[in-house]
Amino acid sequence: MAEPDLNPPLFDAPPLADQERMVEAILFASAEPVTVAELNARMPHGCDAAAALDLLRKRYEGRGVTVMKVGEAWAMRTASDLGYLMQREVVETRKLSRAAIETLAIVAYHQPCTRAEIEEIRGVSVSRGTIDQLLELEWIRFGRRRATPGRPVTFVVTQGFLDHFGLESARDLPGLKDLRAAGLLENRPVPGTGGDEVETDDDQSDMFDGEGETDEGETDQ
Amino acid sequence: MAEPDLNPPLFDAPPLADQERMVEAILFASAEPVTVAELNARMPHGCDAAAALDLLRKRYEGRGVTVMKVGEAWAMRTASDLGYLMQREVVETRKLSRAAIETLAIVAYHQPCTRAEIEEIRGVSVSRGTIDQLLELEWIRFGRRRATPGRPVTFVVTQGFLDHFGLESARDLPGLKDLRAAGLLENRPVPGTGGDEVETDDDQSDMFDGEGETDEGETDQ
Amino acid sequence: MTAFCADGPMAEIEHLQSHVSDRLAAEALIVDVDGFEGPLDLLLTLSRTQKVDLRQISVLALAKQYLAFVERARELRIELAADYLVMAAWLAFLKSRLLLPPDPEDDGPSGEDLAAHLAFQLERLEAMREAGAKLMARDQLGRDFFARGIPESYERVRRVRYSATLLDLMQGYARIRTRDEFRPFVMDRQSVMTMEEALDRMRNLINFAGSWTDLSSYMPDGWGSDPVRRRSATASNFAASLELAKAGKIEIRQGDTFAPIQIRRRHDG
Repeated sequence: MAEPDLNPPLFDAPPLADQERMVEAILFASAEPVTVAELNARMPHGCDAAAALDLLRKRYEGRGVTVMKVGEAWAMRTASDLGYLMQREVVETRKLSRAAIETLAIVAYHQPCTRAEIEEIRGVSVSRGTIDQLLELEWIRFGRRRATPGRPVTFVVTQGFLDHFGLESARDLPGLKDLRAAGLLENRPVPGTGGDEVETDDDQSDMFDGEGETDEGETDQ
Repeated sequence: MAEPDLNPPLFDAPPLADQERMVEAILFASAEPVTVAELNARMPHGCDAAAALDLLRKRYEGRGVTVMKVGEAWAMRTASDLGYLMQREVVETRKLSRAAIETLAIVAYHQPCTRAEIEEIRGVSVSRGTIDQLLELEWIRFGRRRATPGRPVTFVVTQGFLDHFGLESARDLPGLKDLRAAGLLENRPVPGTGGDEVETDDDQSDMFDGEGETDEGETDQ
Repeated sequence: MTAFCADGPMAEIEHLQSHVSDRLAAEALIVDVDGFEGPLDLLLTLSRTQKVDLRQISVLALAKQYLAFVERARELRIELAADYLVMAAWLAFLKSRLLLPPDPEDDGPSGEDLAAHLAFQLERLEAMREAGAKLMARDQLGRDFFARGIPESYERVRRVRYSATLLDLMQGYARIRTRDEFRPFVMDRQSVMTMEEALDRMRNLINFAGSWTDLSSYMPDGWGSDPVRRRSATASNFAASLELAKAGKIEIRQGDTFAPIQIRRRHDG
C-alpha cells in the first residue's frame, strides 16, 4: 500500500496474517491455478496478495503440500516426494486358464510346435488370446518357421519359462511314463463320463474362439 | 507404536513429523473425507496416522484451511469465515423443497427412521421423488430393516450429509439435546391404538392412524 | 362456521373479535390450499393464529378453525384431497368428545388424550421444521466452506501376476494325453457342423424355397437322430439363416416365442 502513514485509508486492509489465510483458502479451493492479479481481485480492497503469497510459500516449505508457480499462476500441490502415497500397486495373482496351461504344456512337450499342431493335440482350436497371453508372459516365443507349405510359425518355450518352472531344459520335463508313475495319469476318464466334462468345457471355448478374453473366462481370482 | 525401545522393529516407521506430512498430503489431495484406517493403509508400515493427524489438526488451527472430522473420517476444508472469497467456487445446487428439508431433518433426528414414521410426523405421504432426491444427494441411505412386521426399511444420514453440513457426527445436530429433553424425538403411539396393535374399538382414530401408510396418492412438490 | 362456543363468555367475546380476522385468514388459506403439505401442516398454520405456545394451544378452537376451513372450501367448491377430509372427520369426532361428557360405556381414549396427542404431533412437526431450517442455515460444503478444488485421485495400479506350477503344467498335459488314449480328437469333429458348412448347404437349398418353410426342415440327413449332432446342426442352420437374412437373400419369421422359425427366399434378393 502506497498510502503515507499520516493519511490512513478509510478502510484498513486486513492484517497480513489474515491475508495469508485468504490466499491459502483460495488456492486450496480453486479448480485452477490462480494469478496474483486474480487473488487481489478476489481479496478485500487494499490487500497485497503477493506479500501474503510469499508468507504462505514460506509456511509450506518442507510440508506435505507446497505452493507452486504454474506459468504465471499459483497453485497448491502435494509434495512431489509423497507421490507414492497417491497410488497403490495392487498385485493380483491369477491362475492361468486351463486353455493356457494346456497350450503351454503342448508347446513345452512338442516344441517347436505350430498353432495347427497345438489345435490338433488339444482337439479344439486355440484362441489368439491364449497365445498372446503366453507370449506376453514371455513363457513362449516364436521359433523358426516350419519348412512346410504356408511356412507356419512355430512356438518354443523361453528361458523365462524354464526359470519359472524350475527346469534346466525342456528335455527335463517328465515324460508320459513318468507322469503315470507319479500318479498323474491314474485318473483315466472313462469315455462318456469323466471325459465328457472336459469335452463340454472345450466345446465352450471352441464356441467363443477368437474372442480371446472369453476363452480366459475360467480364470479365478 | 507400542514397541519397547529395547526391541526396535525391523523397519523403523518414519519420524512422526514425516508421518504428519504424509497425512497432510493425503487429506489435502482428497476431496472426500478419509478414514484413519485408510490413512494407515496408505502410509508405510508402522505409521500411526491418528497421532500424525493430531499434530496436523493443531498445525492447521486458525488457518485458512482446517482439518475437520466427518463421522469416522477426516477432511481438509476451507475455513467457513472465508466463504465470501470463494464465490467463484460455489456450486449452484437445486434448492431443496420444503418436503425434502423436513424429510431430511426427520431422518437426521429420528434415525433410523422408516418411511411410515416420516409420514406420521409430517402427516402426509412422502413422495417417491423426495426420498429419491435425498438418496441421490447421498445425504440419506438405507439403514437396517426394522424388526417389526413387514420388516420395513429404515433411512439414516450419511457421511456425505455430515460433510455437507460440517457436522462431526449426528450427535452434533443443532438442538438435538433440547428436542430429546422435550420428548419430541419419542415415538408416541396414537392414544387408543395401544402402541402395538389390537384395540380397534376406536374406528376413527384407527382410520387416522393408518392414513399415513395407506394413502400414497398425494405427492408433495 | 358455527357460532357455538364452549369456552365461556370471555371466549365468546374473543371469538367475536377474532371472527373477522379468522374468516379473512381462512379465506387466505383457501386461496393458497395447494401450498400446504397435508392436513397437519394446515393445522400448524391455523394454530399460529392463536398466538400461543403450542403447549398451551386450544385443540378445540383449532378443530373448529379447521372445520370452518373445510366448510368454506366446500362452499367455494374447492376439491380437497382425501386426507384433509379424513382429518376433518377425525377432528369433528374429537370436538364431540371434548364437548360431550364422557360416555361411561366407552373405554376408548378420552378426548383430552386425543387432543394431547394432536398437540404433540403439531409440536413435533414444528420442531422438525425448525430443525430443518437450522440445518439449512448451517455453513454448507460448496457454499460456505470448500473442498479441495483440484483433487488428486488416488490410483490403484493393478498388476496381474499369473501363477502356474510345474504340476499344473504336467496335469494339463496329462489331461490331454489321457483323453487321446481313449478318444481320438478327430472324432469330435464328426458331431459338429460349422456355420460355414451350414451356410454352403443353405445357399444351394434356399433357391427352392419360394414359400415359407420351417428352418428345422433344413436338417441334413442323419443329423436329426443324434442329440449332439442335432444341436450342432440346428445352431449352425440358425446362424446361417441369420447370415443369409442379413445379406438380404432370405426372409425370416417366427409366429410366437418358441414357435417354429420359418424362412423363404426373398424374391428381389
